[in-house]
Amino acid sequence: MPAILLDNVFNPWDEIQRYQAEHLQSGHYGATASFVGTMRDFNIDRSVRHMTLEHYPAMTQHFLDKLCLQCAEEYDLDDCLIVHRFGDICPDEPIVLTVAWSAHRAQAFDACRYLMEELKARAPFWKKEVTDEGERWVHNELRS
Amino acid sequence: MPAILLDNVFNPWDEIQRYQAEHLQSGHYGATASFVGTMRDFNIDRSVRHMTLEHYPAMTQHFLDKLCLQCAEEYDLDDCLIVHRFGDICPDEPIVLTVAWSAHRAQAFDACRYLMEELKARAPFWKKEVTDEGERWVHNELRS
Amino acid sequence: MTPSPLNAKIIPMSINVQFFASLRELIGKQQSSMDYSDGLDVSAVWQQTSNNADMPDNTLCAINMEYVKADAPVSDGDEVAFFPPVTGG
Amino acid sequence: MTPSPLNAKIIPMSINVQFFASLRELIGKQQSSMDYSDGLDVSAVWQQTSNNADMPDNTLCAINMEYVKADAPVSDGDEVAFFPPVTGG
Repeated sequence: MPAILLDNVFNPWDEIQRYQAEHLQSGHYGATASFVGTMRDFNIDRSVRHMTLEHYPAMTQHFLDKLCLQCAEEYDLDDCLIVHRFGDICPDEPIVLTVAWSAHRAQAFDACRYLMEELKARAPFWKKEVTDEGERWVHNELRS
Repeated sequence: MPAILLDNVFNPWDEIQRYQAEHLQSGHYGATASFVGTMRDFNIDRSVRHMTLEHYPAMTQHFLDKLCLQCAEEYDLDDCLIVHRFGDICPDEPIVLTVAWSAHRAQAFDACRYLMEELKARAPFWKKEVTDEGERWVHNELRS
Repeated sequence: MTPSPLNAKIIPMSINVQFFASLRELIGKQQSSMDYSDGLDVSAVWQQTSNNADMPDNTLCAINMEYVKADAPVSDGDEVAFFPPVTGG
Repeated sequence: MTPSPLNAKIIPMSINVQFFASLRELIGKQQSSMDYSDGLDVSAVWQQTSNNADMPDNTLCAINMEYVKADAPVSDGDEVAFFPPVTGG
């Protein structure tokens, strides 16, 4: 149940398939819930050209590793996975992937969402957007 | 926002990618929540060899089409997708895929789950399992 | 709602009846049909097509692909379906 | 917890300080270091390394990759980090 930090474009659906083929036991899990966060080309009222995602590498990795372990135990998962970009990101590129594999769908849904909510609330990443009117740090998002 | 009924094995991750490439507008959606239900090789206490999924073709299609439309409107989605197998299914094969694309993650998560809960509760499908001890109709699942 | 064309009064239509899953096995057939008559409801359709089987308590009913209750009125040409609780997904 | 080897008493370690995102820009540096002294807490580390900037109200603090409050005690050799509310995902 790893957390993977990447500085390059990734294909979330390929990541799920690869991880599943390598780590999940056939016929055992019945429920796979996943979430992909993608960079939009608008945020609030300005047009966003691209974005830089700063992070605190050692703490980010440590935080996400712990989150995966704790989530897998709490929700009785077969496995879970987090993939997160950092660095320069362009519109339409995936930023984050969370996946939870479980025998039952309620646990898979709950766990996948828990991974995202904890990550958004506490993982040390900071977005800086480059808009038509200049750069700006993104502040705490009131909207989900 | 279609519902697709298939009598053959499908790859849910390829379905998502294909649908997304053909129907979603780049840079517009920020959140993609998906769920895949896969056939397990055990259910309750018996070993399941394979399963036949009976359905009521015209009503199933009609029900799922309406569900997609209603869900997309209620949760303000960019789009949503349901793919569901029928016929003979073997362990480890995907049975169902639900996907919701939205600008915001709360709507995507809620909508994806709503699609699954409504489908499980009301879409006219019936599972018959072939176990080591013979055939049996699956009854309403108490566990999710 | 729409007025029937004249020949619909002359050529009687029938009710198409479908049984699924364990009810198909209980009744011993997938499909049946019966003549329409005034005042027909879904439970009367069951009685006339089910080979005298009692309708199981949890039976679900549909007319023309929409869920209805057992006392829903049936119209000429309707497709009426009976099936057990669903187990898809 | 583990007893320090003898030479740890002789060679003083230092506190490694990290600033991220808007705090990095506010302070004007990513990294700083300072000598350890007894009774040091996180807010004292800020005071000694922040070029006299006030700590913004919503500042988050970590010691050795774990979140702590501003009055948490700092130990010799710790990495202390300051950053604004997070905006990942």
